[in-house]
Amino acid sequence: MHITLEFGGGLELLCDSVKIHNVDVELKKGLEKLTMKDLLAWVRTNLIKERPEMFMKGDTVRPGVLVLVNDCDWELSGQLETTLQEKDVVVFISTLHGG
Amino acid sequence: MHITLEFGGGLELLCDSVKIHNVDVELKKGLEKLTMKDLLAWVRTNLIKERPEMFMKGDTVRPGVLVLVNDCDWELSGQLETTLQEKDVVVFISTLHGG
Amino acid sequence: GSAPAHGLSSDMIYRYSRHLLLSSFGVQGQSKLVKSSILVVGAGGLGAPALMYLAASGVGRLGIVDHDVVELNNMHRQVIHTEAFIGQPKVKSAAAACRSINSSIQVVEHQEALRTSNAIEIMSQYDIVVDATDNAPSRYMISDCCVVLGKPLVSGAALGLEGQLTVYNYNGGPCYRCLFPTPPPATACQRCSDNGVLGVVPGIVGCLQALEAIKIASAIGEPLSGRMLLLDALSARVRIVKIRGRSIHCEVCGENTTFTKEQFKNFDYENFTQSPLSAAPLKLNLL
Amino acid sequence: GSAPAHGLSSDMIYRYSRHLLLSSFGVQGQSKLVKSSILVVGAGGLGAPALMYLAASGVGRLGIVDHDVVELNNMHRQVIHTEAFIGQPKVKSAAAACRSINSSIQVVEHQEALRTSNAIEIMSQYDIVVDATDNAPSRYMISDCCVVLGKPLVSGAALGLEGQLTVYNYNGGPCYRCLFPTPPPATACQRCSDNGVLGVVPGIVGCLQALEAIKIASAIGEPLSGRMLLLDALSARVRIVKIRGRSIHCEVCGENTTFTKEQFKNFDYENFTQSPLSAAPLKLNLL
Ligand SMILES: [Zn+2]
Ligand SMILES: [Zn+2]
Repeated sequence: MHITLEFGGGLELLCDSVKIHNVDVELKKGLEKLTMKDLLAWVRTNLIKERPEMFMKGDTVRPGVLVLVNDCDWELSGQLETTLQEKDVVVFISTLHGG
Repeated sequence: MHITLEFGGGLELLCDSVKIHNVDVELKKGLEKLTMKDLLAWVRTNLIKERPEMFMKGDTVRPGVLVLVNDCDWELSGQLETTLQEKDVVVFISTLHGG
Repeated sequence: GSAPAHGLSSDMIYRYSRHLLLSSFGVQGQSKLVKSSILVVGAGGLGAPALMYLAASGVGRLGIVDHDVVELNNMHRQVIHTEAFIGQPKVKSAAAACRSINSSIQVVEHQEALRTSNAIEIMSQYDIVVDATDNAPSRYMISDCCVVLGKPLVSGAALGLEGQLTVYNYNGGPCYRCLFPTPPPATACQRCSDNGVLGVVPGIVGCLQALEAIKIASAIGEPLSGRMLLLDALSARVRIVKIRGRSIHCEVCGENTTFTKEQFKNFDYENFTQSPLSAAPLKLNLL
Repeated sequence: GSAPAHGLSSDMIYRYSRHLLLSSFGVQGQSKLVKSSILVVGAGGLGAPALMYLAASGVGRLGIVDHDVVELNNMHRQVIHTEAFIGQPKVKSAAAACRSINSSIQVVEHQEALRTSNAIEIMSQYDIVVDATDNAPSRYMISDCCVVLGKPLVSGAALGLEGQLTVYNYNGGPCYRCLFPTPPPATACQRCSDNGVLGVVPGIVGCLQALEAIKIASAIGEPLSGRMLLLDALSARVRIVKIRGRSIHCEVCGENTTFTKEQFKNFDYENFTQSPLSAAPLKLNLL
């Protein structure tokens, strides 16, 4: 499944400072859908090059990271249970505090 | 066919100051596609309430109006010949000169 | 004779004529703005443009809170301050600039750090709060205090080449804690002083904060509540995303909250976020 | 000893430390900025923030063109000017403000209207041009002159509660005439002076113009060329759209163009657009 992943607010530093990743995520055998839970595990394994604790805590993102599926907070679509569609755009962005 | 139309840069004043119009445009009998040329005629008839010369000149938009189909200049998709799809977003925006 | 109901003198009518001409703003919008009061917390990178545009627009009473002094390494982004004010309190410098732009408004100087001990007293004097601070504990503290006092909060942030903006606690919308119930690890709380910021990025965000505060004060348009603006200056991209609404489980604004003014006063935000309210001095060893 | 290759004094290293800390900007970006020159045409609503942020950021030579004087009814949006300068030339007022923010840069005052007779001489002294004017003939004139001289043009506009921004004539991208080969009818050319503008809207656009000029001068990121940013302040929406590229048929920058400096000097932009280069005084009869 083709997904566009974007990292911002400093999270791009965890994946070679590349902000936009166009990726193909294979569905696990026997499964027909890809959830955000599956995607997070995939990102953790395939994209995060350093300090994974700055991206995840337990099986979800660390506090202070907003997750957006097609420009919409994943809280509104079921968080980890959100089902992804072909060509979805998923954004991980760390909240900023500077001024 | 369901189309979202947006007017900006002052053009909304020609349609009761409403910027966003969600409309259903019926295809002409015998035709299978809707082009920008058809849509302009439809807008001219159904939405423009005053000073149509501020919106169109001849069978196209007047100079100084940008037309965007799904956030892309219609010059890149064939101008009047652009074929529209269900749920397309068409923006008409007048260029501003103020500062 | 009695003053007209719109409260605008003939000087004001001339000064704000371009606002009055606007059909979607007009006399009514300006009149509301002149009667409104706005507090800007922080006279730094975000506060600089926010304060200048709020002063220029005619906000009736404009408060500034800051405890810092102007330094040369602020000047690349804090355009409200001039070199002549280096070493002077930022509040004094910013207030002088606001008054020089618009002598018809009231500018109030709060030359102190905002803390749980003074936040309620200061913030309760204003209709709207603009968070232009630079650290996580201040952001939690200001949002919590806005919830306790029932004030809308225009929140901006900038770091590096990115900016973020939203309106909290407005008209039933979410508060900062609804979005971020648990503070991020202290190592994720980067500051401009440690990580750098392109000066014009907080400029853009601060202007957008002024816009949202003006919209709320004058009751025009749709404020950026329940939505967040994300700016990526390097690629010139702007994303406006839909965020969650008020959380019924929120510890501060939720249905079963017991968070009171008293609890606010005793809450330890530095301990909660494991991060200090004031930035440490810069250690630059680049070249 | 000889100066370091980056051209930054120790004072500059301290002043710009938050820029130098940025990995995507750094010493290289600052060094390019300090060696660059930028001309801002118009010290009004767009020019005010653009000039302040360009000065603060450390552009080496900053030029200002304007023939107008500061008026009280400019103050709601032209935050670079203070009440003390009412009646004084905007160029003098803006230059004084830029110098007070950053005494280490060179600020050049061009106290005159930009016209075909002086545009080539003035604009050829700068690397980048920022169009912060308020009328259609000036926009055509500035773009054409940028094409003739091969300069990138950062173009912003604001009216009412809307703003527009793009970069013309950059790296093979389109010029103003590629987009608008035929001028709009004069009745469509609204000015702030006739139709009003919310002061902070040109503030946002002017900051974005400064950002794009800084990106071009320091060779970082992706400038907004071939794209246009559309801001709707009332609904807090931003759209960044893809626009056409350079037109091979463009009369000024196209393949078979014969547009020369000589033709530029003789071109009548007021007649072409049926619109004057300078705004008429405001006639306000609102209340
Ligand atoms: Zn809450
Ligand atoms: Zn061209």
